[in-house]
Amino acid sequence: MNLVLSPEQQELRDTVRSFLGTVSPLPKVREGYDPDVYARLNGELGLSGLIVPEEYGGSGAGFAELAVVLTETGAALLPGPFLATTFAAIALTRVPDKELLTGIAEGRVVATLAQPAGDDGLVAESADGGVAVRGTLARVLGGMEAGVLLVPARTGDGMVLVAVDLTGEGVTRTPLETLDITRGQARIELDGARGRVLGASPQDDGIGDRLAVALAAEQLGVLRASLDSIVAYAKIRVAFGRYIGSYQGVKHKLADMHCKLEQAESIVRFAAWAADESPEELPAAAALAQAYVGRACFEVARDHLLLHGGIGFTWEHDAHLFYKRAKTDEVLLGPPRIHRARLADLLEL
Amino acid sequence: MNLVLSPEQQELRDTVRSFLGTVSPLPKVREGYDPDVYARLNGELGLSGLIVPEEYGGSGAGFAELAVVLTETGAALLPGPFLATTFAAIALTRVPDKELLTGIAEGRVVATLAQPAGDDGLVAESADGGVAVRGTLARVLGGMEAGVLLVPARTGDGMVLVAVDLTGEGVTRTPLETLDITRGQARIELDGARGRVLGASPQDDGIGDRLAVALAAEQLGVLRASLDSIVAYAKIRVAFGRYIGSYQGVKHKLADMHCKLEQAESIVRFAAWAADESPEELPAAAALAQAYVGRACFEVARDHLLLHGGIGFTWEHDAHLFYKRAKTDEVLLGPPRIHRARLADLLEL
Amino acid sequence: MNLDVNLAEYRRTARTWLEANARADDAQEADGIARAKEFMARLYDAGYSGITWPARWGGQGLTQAEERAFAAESRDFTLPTYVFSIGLGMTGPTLVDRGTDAQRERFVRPLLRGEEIWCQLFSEPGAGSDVASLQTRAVRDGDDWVVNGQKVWTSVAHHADWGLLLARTDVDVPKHKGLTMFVVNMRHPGVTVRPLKDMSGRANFNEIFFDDVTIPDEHRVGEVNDGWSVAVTTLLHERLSISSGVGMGTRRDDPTALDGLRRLVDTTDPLVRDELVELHIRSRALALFNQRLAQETKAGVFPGARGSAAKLLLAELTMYQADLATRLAGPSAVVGEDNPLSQAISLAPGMALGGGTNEIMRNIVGDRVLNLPPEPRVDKTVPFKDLKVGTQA
Amino acid sequence: MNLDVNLAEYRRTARTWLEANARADDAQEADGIARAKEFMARLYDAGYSGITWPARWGGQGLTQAEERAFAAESRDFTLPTYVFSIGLGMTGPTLVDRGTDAQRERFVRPLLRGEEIWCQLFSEPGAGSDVASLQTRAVRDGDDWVVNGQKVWTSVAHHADWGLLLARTDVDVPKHKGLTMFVVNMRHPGVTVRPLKDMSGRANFNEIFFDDVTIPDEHRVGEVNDGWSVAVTTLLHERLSISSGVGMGTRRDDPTALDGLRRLVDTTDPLVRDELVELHIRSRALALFNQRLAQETKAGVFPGARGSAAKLLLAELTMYQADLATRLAGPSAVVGEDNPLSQAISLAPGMALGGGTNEIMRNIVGDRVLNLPPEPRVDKTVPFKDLKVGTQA
Repeated sequence: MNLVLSPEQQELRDTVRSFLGTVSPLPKVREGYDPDVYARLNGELGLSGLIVPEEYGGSGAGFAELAVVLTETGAALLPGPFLATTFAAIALTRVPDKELLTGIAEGRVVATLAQPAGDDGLVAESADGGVAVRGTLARVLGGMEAGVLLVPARTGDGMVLVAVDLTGEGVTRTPLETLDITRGQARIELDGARGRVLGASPQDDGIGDRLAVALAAEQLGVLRASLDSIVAYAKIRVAFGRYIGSYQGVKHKLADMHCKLEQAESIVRFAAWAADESPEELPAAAALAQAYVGRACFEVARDHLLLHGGIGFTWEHDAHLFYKRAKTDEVLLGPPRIHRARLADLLEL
Repeated sequence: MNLVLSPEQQELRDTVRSFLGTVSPLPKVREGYDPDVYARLNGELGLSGLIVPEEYGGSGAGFAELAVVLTETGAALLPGPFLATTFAAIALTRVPDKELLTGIAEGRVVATLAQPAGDDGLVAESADGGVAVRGTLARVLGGMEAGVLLVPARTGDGMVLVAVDLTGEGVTRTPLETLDITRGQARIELDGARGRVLGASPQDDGIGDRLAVALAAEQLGVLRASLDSIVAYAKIRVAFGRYIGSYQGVKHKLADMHCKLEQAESIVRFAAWAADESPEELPAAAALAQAYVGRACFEVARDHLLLHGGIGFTWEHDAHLFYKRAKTDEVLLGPPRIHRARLADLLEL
Repeated sequence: MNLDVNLAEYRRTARTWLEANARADDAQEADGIARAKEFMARLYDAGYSGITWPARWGGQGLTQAEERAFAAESRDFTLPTYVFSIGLGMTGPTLVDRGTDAQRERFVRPLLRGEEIWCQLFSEPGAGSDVASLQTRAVRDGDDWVVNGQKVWTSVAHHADWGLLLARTDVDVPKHKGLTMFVVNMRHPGVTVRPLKDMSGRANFNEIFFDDVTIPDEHRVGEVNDGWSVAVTTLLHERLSISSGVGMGTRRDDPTALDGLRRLVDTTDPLVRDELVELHIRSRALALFNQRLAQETKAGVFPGARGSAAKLLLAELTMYQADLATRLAGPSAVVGEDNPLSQAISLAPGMALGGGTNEIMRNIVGDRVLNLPPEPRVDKTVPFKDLKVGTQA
Repeated sequence: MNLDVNLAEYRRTARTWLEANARADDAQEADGIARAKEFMARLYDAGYSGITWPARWGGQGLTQAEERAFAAESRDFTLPTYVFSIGLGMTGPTLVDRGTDAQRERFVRPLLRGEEIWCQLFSEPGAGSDVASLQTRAVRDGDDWVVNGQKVWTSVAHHADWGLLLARTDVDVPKHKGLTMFVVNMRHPGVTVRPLKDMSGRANFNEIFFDDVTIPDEHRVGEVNDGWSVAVTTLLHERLSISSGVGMGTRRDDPTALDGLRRLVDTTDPLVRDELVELHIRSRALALFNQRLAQETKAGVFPGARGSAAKLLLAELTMYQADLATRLAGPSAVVGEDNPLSQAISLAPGMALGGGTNEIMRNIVGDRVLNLPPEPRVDKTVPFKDLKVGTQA
């Protein structure tokens, strides 16, 4: 098991952090998705192709590297479809599709992945060389930005993963008002939208676990940046003639938050390592990552906001951006209890 | 609803507090049950007859008064069978029995109540004018001190409540090693022990709810005394040249503990009022009392011990007596989740 | 006995008046200023504004008993009195207690009759919990004072005619000793009111900028440099007026309270049920504590600093509820137009940040309820100009 | 490369020695002193005691690599070395770092060979977290010092031949500046060792009383009144020796850990299952953090004050586990002879109270990991005789 970053991974982290600090500082984050920033992220840093195998034009890196990058995009609250496209790439590496993977690696294709729950499933019927897809998706991450939607759909031959062209006919997209103003979701209605079958969509394909790990890496970044922000403020804000960080009421809370950071970081490293190296440990590691890091991230973001005092409650201050991203991420893959239930099953309790 | 003590109730509280402070201070508590103290409690203060109806020689007081008294015996960690006899009296007031109630009111009878769970039930067979009882009770509160055991038993005619003579033949009592060194439990084996049927033992007789309220009142006392003890210490103990109570790390924790005390006290008053005045509110109030006060009591006792620092870990210091009573009380009526499950049912969730 | 009969009669009359004058559609909204003023005038003329205030300055000169009776009857109605709440709850009582007769004569009756709206100007960006470290300056200029500085977190300022302003008049003495209280004309040139958006995107507060604003010395409240003692009076009234609202229970339509939430989530899941049980336990624990405080108050035992425990618990419960509701509801909690759960999680921190942070509340409970030793203070003896304040490295 | 081969060889040899010399029934118990001494002598003679200590004073003069290799192999064995742990982990390294050559010559080899047992005498009833406020006095008397006072929380003192004693030698200077370190003969008349029962009823510690105990000046360690800097050396070694044990995972037979607990409780109840999931989450979170610290240490990045975060979390986890286990098990948890759950709940607070309270750990993390501003200190400049210490009104 490897829980420590290699020198190369540290360099990757520093590069991404410094890049985002320059091209996507927080004042810019408030303006939302900037396709130029996204293009530079993929062009100059090649991030969209990070986990795409080399044979498809990517870097063929592992989850250890992906986690490093997502932690930085999380810390920067990067707007736009980077996480959505990463989710799609994760699904595509499980049902390798040259065209889309190459497009993602080259930064040409912005994609997203939806996992409809229960009866909200889609139906795909054969239609001139592909399929026509019908159904409604209530909430799709990056749904307005993506050109391609990956989604399971029912056919006569069972469940398949289809790639739907969101730019074509039969697609109605409605942007949703979201708690997180830095990253959008959309309602998508498909009424005979053009799609292409990528392969069968097995129940336990490891995609869900990998999404959980990727999201936890982003959450680790949100947690870390929240803590950094309030620690910095505690060193300059004065109350009753003393820096607030000198009061144990603040100091001890920050120490507890640091303990959460240390544990969250350890878990994300472990889960990323498991995704790369230890498939049998991955399911429990992924569920652990969401169960622990998702909660820790919101708690730290919440306390970082509260410890800012009144200014943290204002729209102008950035604290609420982290708080809202943390809450949105916590429920992104479903109510958090599903991860705990999964853990209970995996532990054979 | 009445949540405030009347002047008479305040006087009762002060009397019991001052009495126990004199006759049963903590150094004496370590020596365990003292029948003389128990006799004075019943003789001078008439506490054993407090809730016994006047027609049976008692004071005919309500749960509001009983809660006041039990809070004080809890705060004093009174050893011996006072709670056990109170439990028995609660059961007896539901199946009025002149002889035993009068005996308890007069302080002649020390009794206890057992509620065997699951298959551990007892069997009672007719035998010269009474019943012969067989079976084993793994843990009986005050089992060594009591002369009479009230317990449900199975007969040919269904479940009944029987009074077993613990001083007669066919009874084997073994004192148990208990976490709480201030109050004992015993294993009791009955092999044809003499008993008397008091009446049918209906499933929902309100006894369980009343036990829960009585225990919560004791827990409130343990909680309050724990908090008082650490607050007093925080005012005299110095570290790094300052009283430890001046550090926010301690002060804020004590403030949170005070919040628990305020809420616990409010709940106990409400539950005692419901036991006296509002039978339809009693079940939910009783479950709430155990669910909230039981937990709060242990948490406060735990933190009061920890905040004492190293000295709190020593046998000589009294902190562990409160901590162990709090833990023992928390599980006395079963694993605490049963109270939460009951609440869920009562709330029709 | 006779008193009780009179009180019952008072109560019946009040109810009749309320039924005749309150309107079902009276929302507590700011844009209904004309309606609010018109209602307030009738309320005053009927004798229900300033019930316990001295008759000499325009009040009714009655007792707490009548006030409580009217308040009890009012709970069944929604009265459009929100914009007057600062004046009635804080600045008015301060003027009655500490103003000059001329000030009382000039300001109290129009305030009670709703002819003039008031706001309170204490907090600053650099002085929140620690109000006494404020930096807005008032400099003497003949018979006037000239004010420069910035205030924040000011409710109803955009409607206000007058404000109660705490400003620094001496920087060479310790922070509490160089403050003076004034009544400032909010319509004066140089006063700029700017709405302040909170994290939910709504503007319930304002920032106020003072740029060479002149105040006549006759509008000074209390002695020069004795403003802190006046502010303590105001804050005492603020605490009373907030704590009287505590214990009224949760709003029936709160989507994060148990009754709302149980309709939103899957209660067949035992874990969800147990989370709702926990919510019930915490809500009931606080509600019963608030009811006990209310009963004690009625019996003449005043909560004092114990009210800060109730405020702390309410802040924590509000945050916990919103967090729990969004967790249980899952992805649907954070999208959708005017989603009540999104609004709840956006507004929840406000309860902890308004009226004193949780840390300040714990200090109050520790110092004034448990009588714990105070922290060493570094700010009580230093001249203000040498004191660290606000935000600095 | 060659180094690795040598290390592998070292490791194999060590294992062979351990297999030949460790006994399956070697418990870490105090009454096996004869066996412990006999084992330690063989361990030393085989070259496995003081592996990294300087050869000049009786150590092996090897590197951390050999020490880690031997430690790794030892984990599969139970070695009867408990009574030597204070000497090997704290007092010995202090003498090597700060003792005179005569002291090193006299004490180090017998310590490494297990011929003499050591204890450490810093804490006092009035000086726990704040060790530097201790009150035990050492007064100069010609070539000797005369010691009076009381120490507490002393492990293995009832077996100890020597103790490292921190005492006050000047009360007219601030508390850190009037302390001196000594080696005291625990067999000297006037030294009384009394077992100290902890809340579980067991006596794992002692109280030590000094009544006119004489120490020759040549047994002073470091300069007069420079004892605090020597103590800091000792405490650093203590921290290293504790943190090297952190991360070894929970004992396999711990009844409050998941594997033990799942056999005790009803896992068909979904609420119980979820509690066990929570236990798993917290245990794994800390275990992985400890493993990361260990991997970083191996890679040359030392944990420093971050180890205090691990200690804090371990204390909280220990308390949480024992509390959870007793709650889940219910009434049977708190009765019965040698009930492991009763023992667990009785011992759980010890983890938080030994080696620094949770509050002290949070201070260390806040001050030294997050570099937060320090609290104002009232105890650094006052002469000790004017300082509040211990317990007083």
